[in-house]
Amino acid sequence: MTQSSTSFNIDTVENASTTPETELPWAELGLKEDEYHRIVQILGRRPTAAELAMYSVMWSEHCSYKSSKVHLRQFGEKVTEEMKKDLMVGIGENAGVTNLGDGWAVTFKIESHNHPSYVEPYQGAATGIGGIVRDIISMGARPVAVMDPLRFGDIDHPDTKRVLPGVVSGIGGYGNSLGLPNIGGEVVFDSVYQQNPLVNALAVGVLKHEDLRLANASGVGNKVVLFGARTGGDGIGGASVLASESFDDTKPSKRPAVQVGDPFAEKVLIECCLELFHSELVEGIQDLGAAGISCATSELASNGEGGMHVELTKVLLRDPTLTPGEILMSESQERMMAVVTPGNAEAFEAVMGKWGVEYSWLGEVTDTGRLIIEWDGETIVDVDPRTVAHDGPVYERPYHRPDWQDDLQADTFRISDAAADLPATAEELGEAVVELMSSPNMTDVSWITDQYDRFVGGNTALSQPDDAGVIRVDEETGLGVGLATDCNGRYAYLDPYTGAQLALAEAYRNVATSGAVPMAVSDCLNFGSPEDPEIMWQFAEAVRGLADGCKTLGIPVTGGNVSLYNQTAGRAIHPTPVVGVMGKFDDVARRTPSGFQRWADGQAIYLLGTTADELDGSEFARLRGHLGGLPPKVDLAAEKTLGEILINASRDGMIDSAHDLSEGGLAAALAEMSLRFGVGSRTALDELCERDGVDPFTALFSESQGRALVALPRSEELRFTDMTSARRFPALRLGVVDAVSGGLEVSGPFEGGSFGIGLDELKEVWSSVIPSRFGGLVEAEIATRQQ
Amino acid sequence: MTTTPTDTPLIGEFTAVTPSGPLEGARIGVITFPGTLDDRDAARAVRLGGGTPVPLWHADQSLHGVDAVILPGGFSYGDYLRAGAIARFAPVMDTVVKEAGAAAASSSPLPVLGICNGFQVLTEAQLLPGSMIKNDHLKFICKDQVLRVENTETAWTSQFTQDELITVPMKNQDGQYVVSAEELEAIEAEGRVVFRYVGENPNGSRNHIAGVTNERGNVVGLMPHPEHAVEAGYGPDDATGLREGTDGLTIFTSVVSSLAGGSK
Amino acid sequence: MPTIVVEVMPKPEILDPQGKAIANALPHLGFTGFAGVRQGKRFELTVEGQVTDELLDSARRAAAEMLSNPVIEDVVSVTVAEDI
Amino acid sequence: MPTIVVEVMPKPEILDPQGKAIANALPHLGFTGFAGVRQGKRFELTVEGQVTDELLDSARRAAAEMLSNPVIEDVVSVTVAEDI
Ligand SMILES: Nc1ncnc2c1ncn2[C@@H]1O[C@H](COP(=O)(O)OP(=O)(O)O)[C@@H](O)[C@H]1O
Ligand SMILES: [Mg+2]
Repeated sequence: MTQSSTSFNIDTVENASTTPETELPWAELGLKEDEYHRIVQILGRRPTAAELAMYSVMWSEHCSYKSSKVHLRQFGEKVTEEMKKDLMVGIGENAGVTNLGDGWAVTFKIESHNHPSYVEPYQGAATGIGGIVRDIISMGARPVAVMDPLRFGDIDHPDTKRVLPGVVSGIGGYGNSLGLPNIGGEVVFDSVYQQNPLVNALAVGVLKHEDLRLANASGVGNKVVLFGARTGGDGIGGASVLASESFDDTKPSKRPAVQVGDPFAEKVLIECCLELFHSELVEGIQDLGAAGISCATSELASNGEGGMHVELTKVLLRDPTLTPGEILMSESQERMMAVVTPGNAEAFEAVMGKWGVEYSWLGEVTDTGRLIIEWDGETIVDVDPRTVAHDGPVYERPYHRPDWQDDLQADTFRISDAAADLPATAEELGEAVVELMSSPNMTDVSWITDQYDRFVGGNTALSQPDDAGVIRVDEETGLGVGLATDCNGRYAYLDPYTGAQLALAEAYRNVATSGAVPMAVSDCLNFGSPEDPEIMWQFAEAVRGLADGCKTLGIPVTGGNVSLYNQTAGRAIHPTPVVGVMGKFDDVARRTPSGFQRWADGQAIYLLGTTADELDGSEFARLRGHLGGLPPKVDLAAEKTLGEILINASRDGMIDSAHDLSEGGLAAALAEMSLRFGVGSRTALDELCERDGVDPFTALFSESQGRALVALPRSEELRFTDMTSARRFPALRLGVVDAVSGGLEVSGPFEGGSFGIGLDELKEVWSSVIPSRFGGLVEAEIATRQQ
Repeated sequence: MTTTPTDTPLIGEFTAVTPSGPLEGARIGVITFPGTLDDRDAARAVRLGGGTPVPLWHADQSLHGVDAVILPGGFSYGDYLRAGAIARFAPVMDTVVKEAGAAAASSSPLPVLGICNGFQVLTEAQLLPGSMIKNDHLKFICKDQVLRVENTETAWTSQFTQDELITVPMKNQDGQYVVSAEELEAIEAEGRVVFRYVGENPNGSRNHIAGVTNERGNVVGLMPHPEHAVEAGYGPDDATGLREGTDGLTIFTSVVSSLAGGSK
Repeated sequence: MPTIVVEVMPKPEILDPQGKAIANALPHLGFTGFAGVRQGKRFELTVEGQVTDELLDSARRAAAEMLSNPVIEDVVSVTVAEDI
Repeated sequence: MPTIVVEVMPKPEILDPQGKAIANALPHLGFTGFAGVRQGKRFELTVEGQVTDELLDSARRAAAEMLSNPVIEDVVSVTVAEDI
């Protein structure tokens, strides 16, 4: 493409030195005055327009973590040597890498694309998948699966009708086209997410140890290449604030308001990168996400020998009117930057040719310690790359516990009006179970997940609705991984420290329930504005809780993402620290499914763990319109023991299904295990109520942690209970699987003695919640959004 | 430039079932277009079926002497324009059309199976009648699908019994099979419907058609994915449990044995 | 039946992956000389009876509010074609 | 840049699920009076320099052979628009 460099008023370094008085639009670019002065101080002169562009995007909250950094350090500090033993790459790189053994490693990470998905649901969600997958590729890994933790406003709010279908088809449209099975996620509805939906995306990849690549530019004289899609005005905003850079008469052309993803380009990029890794053609590699070329050049340079020289006119453009500053800031998708030895350049070009990927050689690695960017031979950037990539501002934002927190915690469910008329008789309890299962947060999400490919790749051993997504890594040995993401924002709102640990505990428990040994954590911290000291307190508490929790469980945080400013008109979302846990299977054939098996008639059902009166923040309380009190207690030692039991039971083939207890408590877990394959059960609450001193209502709906249900053949009962008693872990035989009755029958010390719910009837209400909202009209919406 | 892909799968090797005896001689090509997704899965299925998968590259005209060809699923060229529309112009397709199409000189023309996107490519290339449009509900849908095998004469279905019911995963957005009234009549009259959806029509396809064959019976298109139902633990659910279904494997053992049996 | 034709194109500054893929494929098929391709949509709304001003106005609003996504697309034209 | 516009519509006898869904939704959004909707495609092929007869011919062939599938679609028109 022909590009003219003459239509810009090129602000060179020389020019900057001689025109110190020139005003630059630093405020419009989001920099604070003192930040701008620091840049001037670092450079010893005013920045050029291009330098200002780089610093402004790299020092943004999103790229610099300036509000969160001081807290996130704990993830590194609260790590023991023992926790690090399988960690090949920790926090700081594009994604953490964990050793799986047998020469295999796994990398995974969660990221948010919240605001873009609110503006344009389809493309926002699609490019969210695209971005996280590129992080995974840049570690040298083959991406093998994605997950999508989602949160929307009230299910009946009109805006949810606009946002949800678009987000879901965007995630499907992009992920399906990449050939990545979707193995799980979350769907939560709560009015606090209206106007601030949370679209988080997790990607997981696998690699052989020798394929590991890092983002650094080493080897003086090595060449720097940009490849993939062309650079357009994406992410710069509707109008260019750097318009002052342009002095020709034609108005600067419009810049896109949103980014459109090209999943085909990304799929080709994946295969192309894997071939590069396999043929050992790249020394270092970096994906281009937020802050595009600014980020890639400054990070590669500062992680390597420290110097790089780039000629910016070499960048292939989609929009020839882009100014140098805009090129540096552009967030166009589906691009990568790599460092290649001169000797490999030809082979590199051959791989590009084979896959039909465009590329351009931009410059080379130097030993000057400077990042020099030229425009047609004139120097427009001359900086120490560390000052751009790593020395951004760090804020110790003030924080304090909200004054209302005490009142909130004092307002428990039991003393509230919501507890006035609790179900107590057989009939009332039965109705309450049905009501619970038709809550939007408990309902069948297959209307959503059926839009995602779960088979592609042929290695998916578990996916929704099981507790964890499970992927086989090695086809010969069955070595594999299980992953789950979780967070209950209501718990975190009641107590952010505990809430974060509960998110961790649940994800850990889900992974262990499937039979995998938990190994590593990635998190996506979604919060309101850090400039509000109360929100900042929520953030600080959540991070502290998560870091402490990881230390207790002995699994390190390997990476993650922070999303702040999720608030509108002063109304913030619940603190939502989404936690993803990855665990390992020696052989995924051992994975434990969550549903009662069709052939399991008569198997014994055991409840593991203890039930206390813990309804604050529960799904049942939500149904009654109440939120207050303290979240369930967290006992990570108990979670660990429970995990060991579930993992051993899976490894030794003792149990045939298992499901953890979380939202909705025992009632939900029993119903879900039955709904999976339409296999019923007969259970009795008497012993449980007596042992734990709870009433039948509490037994069914309390959300006490550290619990799971398992079903096992009678021949295994003795071995199993020996194992639980050896660990002094409470295990109670609750009843049996009933594959004949087609119903859920529960008896206990309540009026009427027992209630039964037909599975057909239950399934009907449980599975119609989402389709009844998002049918018809929505299809037309989808129609016009499709190609 | 030689363009046969050299990459070995990074996710382990294909499950090791060493082909033996006469079967191992069945070499089945699996074409990769840019954007193809299920090529590894198809190759694995061939191997599990006892044959030898041979990777074929879209830009290479040569079929490297394979005995049969599979066009796997995916989103070739992003399914942009129309599903399969750009892929059908690939150089390898010229050879496929030559060796498998109506004008193929051989008395036993090349067996070709197009799965999902591969089926769409075959209709775009007019090796098979009709075309595929968006599902009537417009959404991408991934589910376990029951099919009836109605034609057991093709190389790909010879080991099924007539009207056998099988369950294989289905996953697509443009899976609604349409064809002109006259052609539909001909297809039905000549018994060229190979697979039919059982139960509720999942996408609005004419006459519930899930798979068809050409007049000579060597080219078969199938919308659902048999290659995702070849290994217990990773397939569709069946009566024995979660993901245990392997009904799709018979497609691959069929072709391997009909090649070995000298029907080619 | 009289028909109102609505034409919608991706905004010029927005990436059009479909157009790009087509543009890349054309030369391979021997169609050279095209600098770029963009793909949009064409809707035909049929009308029973006559196309009144009111109906045309309604079509214009439908084009802006439903048939196009204003964030990434422009309505190129809304015209009446008597005899399609 | 001069542009060649190619318009493609689904054949009348072929079901058009997208058009149908839109037609069903229109009245719910208050757009009444439309008997049916069909959704097709519009391509803009830009040309550097002039649109020669040769190029227009090439566009016509591309429209027939690639931009449309004759089994399900008709090429409605191939026209030159000088100033898009
Ligand atoms: N957006 C989604 N995408 C894919 N899978 C999902 C999504 N939301 C929920 N799931 C899956 O549905 C199942 C139930 O979800 P959830 O109730 O949140 O599980 P749990 O309580 O065990 O964490 C899980 O398998 C989960 O992975
Ligand atoms: Mg769970």
